[in-house]
Amino acid sequence: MMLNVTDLAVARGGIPVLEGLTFSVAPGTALVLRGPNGSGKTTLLRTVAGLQPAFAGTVDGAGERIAYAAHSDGLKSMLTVTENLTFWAQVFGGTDIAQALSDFQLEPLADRLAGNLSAGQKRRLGLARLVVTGRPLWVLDEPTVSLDTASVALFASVVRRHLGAGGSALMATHIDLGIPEAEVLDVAPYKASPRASVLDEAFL
Amino acid sequence: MMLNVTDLAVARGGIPVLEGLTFSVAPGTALVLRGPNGSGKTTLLRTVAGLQPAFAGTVDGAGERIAYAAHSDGLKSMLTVTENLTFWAQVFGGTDIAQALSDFQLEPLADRLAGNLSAGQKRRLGLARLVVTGRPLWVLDEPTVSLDTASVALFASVVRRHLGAGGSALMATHIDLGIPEAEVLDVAPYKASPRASVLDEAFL
Amino acid sequence: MIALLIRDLRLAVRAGGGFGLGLSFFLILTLLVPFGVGPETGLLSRIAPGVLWIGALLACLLSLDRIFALDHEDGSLELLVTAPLPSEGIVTVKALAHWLTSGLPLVLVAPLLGVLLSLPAPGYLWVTVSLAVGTPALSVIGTFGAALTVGIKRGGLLLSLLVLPLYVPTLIFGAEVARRGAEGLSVQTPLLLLGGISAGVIALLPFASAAVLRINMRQG
Amino acid sequence: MIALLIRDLRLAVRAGGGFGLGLSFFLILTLLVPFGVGPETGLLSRIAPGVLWIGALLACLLSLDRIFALDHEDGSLELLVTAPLPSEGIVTVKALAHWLTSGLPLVLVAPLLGVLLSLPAPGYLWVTVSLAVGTPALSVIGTFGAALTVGIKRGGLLLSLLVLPLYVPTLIFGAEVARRGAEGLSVQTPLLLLGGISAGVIALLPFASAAVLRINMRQG
Amino acid sequence: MSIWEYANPVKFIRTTDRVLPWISAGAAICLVVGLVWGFFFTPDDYRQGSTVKIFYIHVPAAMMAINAWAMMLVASLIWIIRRHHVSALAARAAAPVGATFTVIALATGAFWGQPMWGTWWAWDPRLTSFLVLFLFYLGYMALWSAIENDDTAADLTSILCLVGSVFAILSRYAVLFWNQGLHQGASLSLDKEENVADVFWYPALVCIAGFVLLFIALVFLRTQTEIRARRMRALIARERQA
Amino acid sequence: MMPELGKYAFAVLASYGVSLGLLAVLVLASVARARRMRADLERVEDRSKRHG
Ligand code: HEM
Ligand SMILES: Nc1ncnc2c1ncn2[C@@H]1O[C@H](COP(=O)(O)OP(=O)(O)OP(=O)(O)O)[C@@H](O)[C@H]1O
Ligand SMILES: Nc1ncnc2c1ncn2[C@@H]1O[C@H](COP(=O)(O)OP(=O)(O)OP(=O)(O)O)[C@@H](O)[C@H]1O
Ligand SMILES: [Mg+2]
Ligand SMILES: [Mg+2]
Repeated sequence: MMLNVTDLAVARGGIPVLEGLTFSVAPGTALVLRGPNGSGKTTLLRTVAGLQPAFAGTVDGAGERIAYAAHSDGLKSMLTVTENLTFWAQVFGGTDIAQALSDFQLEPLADRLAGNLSAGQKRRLGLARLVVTGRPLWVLDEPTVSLDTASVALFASVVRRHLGAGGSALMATHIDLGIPEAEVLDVAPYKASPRASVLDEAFL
Repeated sequence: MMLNVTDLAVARGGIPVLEGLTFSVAPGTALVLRGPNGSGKTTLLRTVAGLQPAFAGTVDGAGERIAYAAHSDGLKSMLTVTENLTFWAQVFGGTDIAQALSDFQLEPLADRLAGNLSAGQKRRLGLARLVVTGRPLWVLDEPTVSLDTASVALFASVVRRHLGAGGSALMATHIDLGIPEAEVLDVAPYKASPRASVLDEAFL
Repeated sequence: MIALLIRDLRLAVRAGGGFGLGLSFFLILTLLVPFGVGPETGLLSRIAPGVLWIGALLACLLSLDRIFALDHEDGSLELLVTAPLPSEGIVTVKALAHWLTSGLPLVLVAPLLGVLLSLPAPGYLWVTVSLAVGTPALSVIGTFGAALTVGIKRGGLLLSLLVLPLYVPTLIFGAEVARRGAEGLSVQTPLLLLGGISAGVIALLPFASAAVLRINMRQG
Repeated sequence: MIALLIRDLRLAVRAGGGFGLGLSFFLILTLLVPFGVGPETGLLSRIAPGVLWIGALLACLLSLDRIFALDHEDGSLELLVTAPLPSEGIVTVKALAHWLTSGLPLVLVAPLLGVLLSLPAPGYLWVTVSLAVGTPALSVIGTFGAALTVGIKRGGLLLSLLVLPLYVPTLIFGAEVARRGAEGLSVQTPLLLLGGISAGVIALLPFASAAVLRINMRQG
Repeated sequence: MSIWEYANPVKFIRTTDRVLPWISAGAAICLVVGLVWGFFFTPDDYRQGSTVKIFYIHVPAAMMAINAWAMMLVASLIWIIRRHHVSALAARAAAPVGATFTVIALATGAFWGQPMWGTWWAWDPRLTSFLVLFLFYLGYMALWSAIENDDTAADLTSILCLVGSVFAILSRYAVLFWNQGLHQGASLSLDKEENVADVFWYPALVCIAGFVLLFIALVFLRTQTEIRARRMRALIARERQA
Repeated sequence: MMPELGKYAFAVLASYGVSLGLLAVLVLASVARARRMRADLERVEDRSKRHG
């Protein structure tokens, strides 16, 4: 199943930031969003993930198929690495966290409290969560922040395997993810022209 | 005045992570720290900034000369960009925030609440704080996280100007900062061998 | 769902998780009352049922902001609502976890604190019964309030303000049961009303809480 | 230093900053008391001074966790302690800001709430005076507690547990002044003692708070 | 040979291991002898009847509850001034013991008050300050367990203990003031001259000795445990690092 | 054997019962934790010796 985004406009605080976006992500492919700071990548990803309503246009094939990873990792600092992952595995109906642990080389840290990890180690744990969700469409906001080169490569290989297994990914980033086969979409040209929202029109 | 670090060992949670570090940063120069995730860069920078005690060894020429920027930006989301900067300017005895605003192209955002900025815009504001402190030694932890290429260049030019004016900088990063003249120090070889602290020795 | 309950209980009993603190707060509040109003036993025993109820209510209230705020701050709430759990389930589990860690201990310890306030003998039973029937309602209503204020940083006090008026009926009937019980009068009517409130609230409010939570999560 | 005070006051009055919430909490608590203990005027007027003091104390208490926690969460506390401000100055300004935003409004509004509880006429003056003298001590002691728990996530309840025993002397003397005042007795001795506690606490405790803050900031 | 040598954990464990059996045995003997003597072989008081037997638990427990806090204060001061780890850990180890003694004093007092004063609890100054002491214990223990870093926890709890002691004394006087002239009558205490005759006093002394020894034994044992726990954390951390 | 406690039997027995109970809990908990810690530590020490 494809992710189809049609003529989408997304808004932040009631003001549209991007509009006229049309793209699709087929199974087995990845799309990388690029664009300067404040151009609206986070807003777009949140809309696709269903965390905020679309300002206009439609998003198809998302919903229950999505695993979303935001700027923050969603870790419980008082739970260990294993406990954090196991929890998400149970919530998503999976159970096997061994794969996720080994994918991101977290085994040596398995019994460590998440709060005692370094910035990059926390990020690896946040990404490992994607693996245990078992969801086909990954929506990732700057996934490699704080990661060193080795970890970026690790991440790239996990994404490749995910794509190879028929999954797909939509990612926003400023730096090179090491996945050259991914298509790139620059969102800058879709900057919304200043205009009122349908709702606000009455007030203008 | 130089920053002189002599035979420094730094610890996290009582356990040394780096040891035997000796380096110095002269006025007008910058030193970039590199090393894989979890190698102890953040710990080292916090020690140099005086936020945690050195495990062994000495740090000279730091103290009141330092402006520190951590993983988090220290912004008040309920204050505007101007108010945030003005506050720090007053705390550090300076007053002029115009320079800092223009350095990071924050003028268009000057009256925006800091909470309503995108990740990269927040980071720019966090970096602008360095300029208003007027302190000569900048200690920066992954300063360019979430920044786009244009902003990274902006940052590099501000650092260059700072160095040109006799300032110095110590920065940890995983990505290229665009400051080729900076020296690079890889911390990986200084990984501490497992050993007890003087304090813990009695317990081991 | 069970996983969520277990995680929440585990987090509550971990160091710093806040379990037992509501209890201590209850104890302290009870201790403060005589300091404030003076040590006469007669006076204290007259206000004892009311003080115990208000104390339990406040102890409950103070732990409300942990229900969602911690999950919101570290980003896991966003991930939870995109997970395959119905939001009604999330809020119900959250309310249940809150009651188990905050309400239930209060019910158990209230009779002991009654001693400190010279609660009349028949009061022990009815204070306990009224709290046992009433505190689930407090947790469920509180979860609604917590869902309302979830996006607000340190919204603890705002939360208290929103929730307190909603607590009034429960407090009135609960304290009435306890007071009548302590004075040896019949408690049937207020007890029935209290039970009715609890049942109604538990059956219906989670839908409102879930709706509110979804709305709060939807905004940028 | 002034800059910090101004920033804190400004943050407090911004939307969501929590100004007025302590006040509302105070109001609501006072309203709940008649629901809890029953509406007899005689009873209420006897417990009124005590209830007002306990209410003020709790309202103060609930806003304590904002003193440092917000700054800690967004990382600005770390930056503050590396700034050229002595930690004693930081904790003093923080306590002052807390008093201005939480304590002072309570002092001003307490007589109004006295009406709701049928406070006897001479009580108005003495409730106000005792609160005016006592609430600064509450803020300073509270700042100490807040500095102790600054690294602990949502340490609000722990904070209450630590701070409340420290509040005991202030509460006893303060409520005693208010109660005696309301009954028309002499208030000189407790008022002097209350003043003594306030003065001593304001003069000495900031050093302990500063030490504790530095220790908390030092850890990795 | 200075006393500070015992600040070395290894030395502390070795020494306490040697003396612990003796102290424990002493505590057990004193407690059994004192309590059996007091319970079975003392006459009833003419005014208080058999309730006087509560005396043998109540008074030692109350005394040790206060003394335990005093010991924690001294240990905290030693930590602040000389930074001996064992001292901080001993303070930590003593807190639950002191708290339990406080609960015992409160409980026995309540059971005693029921027949004597006709109420389980009265806001008598002495009882009230004990309740406040209990709160201090609770807060102290809660703070210890809420902080992960051992040294930070030791620093913070020591300062809390210091500040808390000052406020505990203040509270004591505040409570005395507060309940003066408001609430007479109900209070009753054994007048030493008259009632604590030797028949009651000797077994009580044995019991007091028992409680003191028990306290020492428990603090030694628990301090050892804390030292081992600390050592284990250090070892595990080192392993992880390797 | 049992002394005549009269009308105060409950107070006296409850005091002794509760106090001895609390003391027993305290002692047993302390001893149990000491044992456990001793064993745990030995295990960890063995392990760390073998590895390092
Ligand atoms: C919960 C209630 C009570 C508490 C917290 C309490 C606490 C104390 C304390 C702190 C002491 C001082 C121990 C010392 O330092 O020597 C003490 C001693 C004593 N208490 Fe209590 N008490 C309570 C109830 C009672 C009651 C109801 C009675 C008897 C009617 C009683 C009789 C005594 C006696 C006879 C002493 C020894 C006095 C002396 O040696 O001078 N206590 N209690
Ligand atoms: N609450 C808000 N109200 C108004 N505008 C907002 C709000 N939040 C964000 N914005 C603005 O919306 C725009 C889009 O923000 P968004 O976070 O989507 O950008 P982004 O592309 O993710 O940027 P970055 O690369 O810096 O993360 C930005 O210009 C930002 O300033
Ligand atoms: N509280 C703690 N207790 C024990 N170990 C810790 C604690 N905090 C961090 N560590 C460990 O200390 C090491 C150093 O962490 P630090 O944050 O300095 O690394 P870093 O080089 O900044 O890494 P990154 O590039 O990921 O930010 C890491 O291995 C981390 O797991
Ligand atoms: Mg973004
Ligand atoms: Mg780092």
